[in-house]
Amino acid sequence: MAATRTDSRSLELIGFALIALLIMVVLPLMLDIFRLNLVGKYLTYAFVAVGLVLCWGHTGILSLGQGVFFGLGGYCMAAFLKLEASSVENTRIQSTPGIPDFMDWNQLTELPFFWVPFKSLPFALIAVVAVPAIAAFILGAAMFKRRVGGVYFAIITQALASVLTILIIGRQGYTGGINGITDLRTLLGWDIRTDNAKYILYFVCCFLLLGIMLLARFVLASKLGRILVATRDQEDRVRFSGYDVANFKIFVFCLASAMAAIGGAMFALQVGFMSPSFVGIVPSIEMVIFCAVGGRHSLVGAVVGTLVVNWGKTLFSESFPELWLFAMGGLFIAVVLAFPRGLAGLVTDQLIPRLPHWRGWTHRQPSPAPAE
Amino acid sequence: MASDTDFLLALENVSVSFDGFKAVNGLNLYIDTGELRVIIGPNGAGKTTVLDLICGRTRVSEGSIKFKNQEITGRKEQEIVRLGIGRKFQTPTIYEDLTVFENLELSLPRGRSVVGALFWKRADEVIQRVHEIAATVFLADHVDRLAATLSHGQKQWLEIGMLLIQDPELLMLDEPVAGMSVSERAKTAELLNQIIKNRSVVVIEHDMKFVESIAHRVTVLHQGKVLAEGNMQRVQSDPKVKEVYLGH
Amino acid sequence: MFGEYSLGELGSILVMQGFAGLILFSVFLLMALGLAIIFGQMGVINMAHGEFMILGAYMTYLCSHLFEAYLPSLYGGYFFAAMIIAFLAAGALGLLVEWALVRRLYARPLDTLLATWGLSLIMQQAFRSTFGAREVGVELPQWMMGSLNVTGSIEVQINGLFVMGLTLLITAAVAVLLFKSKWGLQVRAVVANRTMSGAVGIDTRRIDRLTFGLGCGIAGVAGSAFTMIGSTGPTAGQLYIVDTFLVVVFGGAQSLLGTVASALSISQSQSALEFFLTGSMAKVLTLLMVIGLLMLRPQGLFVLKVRR
Amino acid sequence: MSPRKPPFRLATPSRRQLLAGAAALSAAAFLPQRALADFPTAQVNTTGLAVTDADVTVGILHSVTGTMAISETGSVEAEKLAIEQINAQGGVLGRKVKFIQEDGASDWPTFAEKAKKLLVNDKVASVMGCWTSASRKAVLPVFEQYNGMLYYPTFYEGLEASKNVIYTGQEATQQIIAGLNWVQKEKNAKTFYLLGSDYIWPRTSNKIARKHIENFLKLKVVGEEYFPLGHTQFNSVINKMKLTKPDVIYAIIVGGSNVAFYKQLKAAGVDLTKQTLMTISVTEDEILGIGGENIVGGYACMKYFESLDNTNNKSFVAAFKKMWGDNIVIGDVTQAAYLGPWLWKLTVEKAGSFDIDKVSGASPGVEFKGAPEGYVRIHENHHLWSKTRVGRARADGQYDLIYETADLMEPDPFPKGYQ
Repeated sequence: MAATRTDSRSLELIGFALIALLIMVVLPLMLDIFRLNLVGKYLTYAFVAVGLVLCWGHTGILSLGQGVFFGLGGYCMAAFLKLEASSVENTRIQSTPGIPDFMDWNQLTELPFFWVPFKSLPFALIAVVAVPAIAAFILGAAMFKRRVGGVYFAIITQALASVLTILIIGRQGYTGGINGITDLRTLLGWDIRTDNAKYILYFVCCFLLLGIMLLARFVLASKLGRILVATRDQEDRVRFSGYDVANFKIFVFCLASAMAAIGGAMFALQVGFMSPSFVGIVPSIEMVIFCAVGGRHSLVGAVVGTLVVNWGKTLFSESFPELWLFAMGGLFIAVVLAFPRGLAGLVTDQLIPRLPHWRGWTHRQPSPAPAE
Repeated sequence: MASDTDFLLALENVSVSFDGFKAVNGLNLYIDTGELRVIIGPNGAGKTTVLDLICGRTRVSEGSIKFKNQEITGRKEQEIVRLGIGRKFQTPTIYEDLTVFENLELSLPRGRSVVGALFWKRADEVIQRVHEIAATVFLADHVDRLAATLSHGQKQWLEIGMLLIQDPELLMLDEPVAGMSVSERAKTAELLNQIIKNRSVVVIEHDMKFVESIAHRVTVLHQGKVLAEGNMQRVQSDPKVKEVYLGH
Repeated sequence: MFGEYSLGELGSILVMQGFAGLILFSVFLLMALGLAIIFGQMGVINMAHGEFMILGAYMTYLCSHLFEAYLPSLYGGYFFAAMIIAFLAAGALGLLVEWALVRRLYARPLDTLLATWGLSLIMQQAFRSTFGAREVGVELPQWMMGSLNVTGSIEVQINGLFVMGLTLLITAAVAVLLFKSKWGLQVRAVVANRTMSGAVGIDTRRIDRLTFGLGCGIAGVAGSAFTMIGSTGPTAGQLYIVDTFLVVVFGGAQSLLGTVASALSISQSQSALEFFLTGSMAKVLTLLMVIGLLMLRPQGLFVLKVRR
Repeated sequence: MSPRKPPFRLATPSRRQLLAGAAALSAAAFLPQRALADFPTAQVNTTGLAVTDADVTVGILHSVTGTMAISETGSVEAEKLAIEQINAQGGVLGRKVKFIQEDGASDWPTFAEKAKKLLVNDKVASVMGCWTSASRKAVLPVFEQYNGMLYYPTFYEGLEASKNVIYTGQEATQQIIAGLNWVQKEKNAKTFYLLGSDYIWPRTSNKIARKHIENFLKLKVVGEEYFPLGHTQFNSVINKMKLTKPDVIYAIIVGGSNVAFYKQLKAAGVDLTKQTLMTISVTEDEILGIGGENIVGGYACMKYFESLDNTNNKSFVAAFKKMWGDNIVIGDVTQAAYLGPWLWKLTVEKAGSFDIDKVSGASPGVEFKGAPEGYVRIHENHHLWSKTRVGRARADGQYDLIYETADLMEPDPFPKGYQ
């Protein structure tokens, strides 16, 4: 390992600053609002990828069902926006005015009880984080206390993604079904569809993402972060050091899920709808791909990976749609086989050691010496 | 069932079976405070399984294990650790992606809850304690190295250090000198003799020379049962032991 | 619910429903068998399993056209040739994939899962580029269609019987291979202790490769058989993955019997639920039940207790 | 599959395509030819659309990749054919029609993005596109916000009418009611078993069917059941149907499930030449995957079959196969997609302008006499008046026309009494 940990810490700071510069300054200056809105959408996936860095990269828990939490967050947000868009005058033509259009089509004559609280924005915002976190807690507690892990955990989360998709599609009177919750318009009277609003939402999304990265950074830099790494490498030893490993896993899984959920909520705000196609197996695995490509150990890498893969997807599908799946599959295999540390690993392991000045540029800080 | 006991650790009538095979069969074992006990026995005698049973990694099928006269069967590993039992594994089990300092810091018996770990502060006394222990296990000059870069012997020492910093009343070591060079063995023996002063230690070992250099009492296991017990000399002269273990 | 039907009608429906459950069981087992072998050997899930099945299905499609064009007189028997070709094609690809991909990842089972997902994307697009995006219709010989009249009101599907027979045959063959052949002995040795097996002269790499190839080959046969009951298209493999993975994981690694029992219990509960609920709810309930049970028995239902 | 297309292509017809265009010329020769000079650009394009003196740009927005590519390919082909033919006739208001094709990639936000790109960046004069309801729902707010025209080809559940969309396929009541009336009369049906994939279109359609069966025909529904998309095991429901013995199985199953359903039905000994089965989800395209031998005898109720015997259709089928190959079959949606560019052209020429508002306003009443399905006309609610037909599946994958309504069915996307 060429770079020491202190090197990689200062590297991470530099990377963090570069990312902030890129998404807050460079991209808004370079791109028109249409493309920028696209970037905003990609960044919502980066929330999931950052969460995956925590729970997969550092703790070794591979969840193939992060779409579930992304979706729950997105649906909570969309529920509020949809209720606001379904005011009585907007929905005069319905047989029951004042309820969302899809409920009317499904012969619901009043708002289901679990929709009612979503009329309140504070409730909706809390629910965005709380609902997925509670779901993750229940799942995590059941699994990690019983020491389910590895492939088993991956497959079970995948099956859950499948269950939730079937439920959302099947209970369309309550969920909007396969079409999802569409035509979201305003947030407390503020039209979220205008270019202006899209700019503002984009920056809100950036701020939140950077905030979440800082939070993740804080967690990873704390002793808890080291316990997570320790758990990944030697779970038994952590247990024999007196830690309740399951609690730490539950914590990080809930945290990652809450992050995914915030991403989902920002997605609903920026894209203007939410549908089950972001809940299922395929999007869940794609989000793992973003994280893997960027580097599963690196927060900055995860964001870059998300941007690169999505940018590639847009580019490829515009120019060579036939080749897209080949490229995506090939990229994925290449990353797993040749660069398991992803783009971030390429930078720290390959690029940096070759820069002649690097070693003089940062100096290793020794860990604290004992006070005499 | 089991009676009250003055022993630090008491295993009474302990059995465990894996799919019909009795790996440990009606075992009785008593460890005194301050005692260093070496468990020897041929491969498959159930040595490691005994340690697994004590520290809760494997559930006993029947029998009782008491630590400080407190039943510990059925408790979780981390609870047993918190009662004061430390365990070293056969192969060095350390956190390779962390530095020596961090390895030791994590093993310090404080900030073990999620919240405690999240808001953990490296107080001066923590730093001091870590350096102290690092010096004890001959790693004073290596605290900032990634554990992965240590030699095999150093890794074994680090793991012992990680146990020491927990300050357990009972320390269980599974082949602590496996894979060590001659000089490392000598140092390890010295280390063990030093750290057993204020605690009880159970060691599993194959290396007879090493055993002789440290042992107070030796227990010989065979087919999940105690075959012989006593000081090294007595055990070595026991014909039963010679037959199953030392004889060839 | 059933008050208006005569006892005789209900009885024959019960028999047919039991038979439907058995067919479902055979289908699940056939789907899962190849995957289970690989999972047992390497502890990893091959995410491209569904695509290997579809490869087998496309081979069957090609075969039916070849026979139609060149050997019309033997058309009735083309299906047998197709299954052999499907086995060989999927198996050969499996060997190749093991050599190029999987063997480099044995130390990282979760990464194998991801790499094989990448493989599944590539295979899907390859199918699309080769055979077109639309589903292809695989025509079956006449004798395989329709059903047998057991009594006046009880009918059993011929292709259902065929799938059951095939499943029985393949399961038996796998069991014989595993427990009677030298290869099986070596496989079991490698599963039990990889390092030691290597030390005593077993070529573990060869065993891995053969196992992976065999697993993929069986997937190919399964895919071939499923042209009788399902669709053949570039993305059809995805239809099977959740069910297949759950059967295997539910059964637990390292246990052929576990896979059989798991396929049996999942198929029977789904089949029974389907009869009383709608298809959608039956599916959801079955999945949730399996997930719930897995939490109670984390290492799968049928795993022996061993020293870790 | 055709080789990859550059995203931006000037539609210069090849010789082969010219021939195809010529075939359509005869069919559409009666349409009035308008000269460029009569319509200066400044006058016909007041809102800054991509219209020049020489050409006008439209968008094609379908999935070329992903799971929906299977279904949407035919629509893309039909739309390209229609554009070639329109150009061969001299274009629209004397301008050549160019198209920009975007891939929705079977992903609904991608559809919304690409729709926005077509409208905002490319300023296309209209878009032919979408296939699933979900993709249409995703792009609808975009078309309404940026004021574009969408020509949507798929038969769908209704419950929608937008000034920015022309629905060239049938909505649910058009497809369902005539078929049920026919089956009651011709097959003397008394009991029905309703099946569907579990999402909005089958559920809404079955709801309409149930209301019609129970409230208007006064007959009985003996079972109704839904399966997750992609479900492949139907033996249980087949047993239930054997128990309840419905006169008519009414099936709205889609995608890969379809194939499994019909194969298992046949294997279970349900002979569709004896057991009446009616579907509204199986076009000739789907039969390719199911296999004609598995569905022979089943009835489909929709507005178009490739086998329709009229001159419009014969030249359309010939031109289509010339352009895209003899092996291709043409289903209901493909034909409806073909109507899109033509209806747009006719509407623009009626309005004398490319402006979206004028096109939208001029749409009601536009009639297309050259439609392969016969005559169609745009209703006030932007759906099409069209005939409904019942076909019986043949073993070769085509349908025999059994019945067609005497009059055009009125589109009724918000049917009273059916909700």
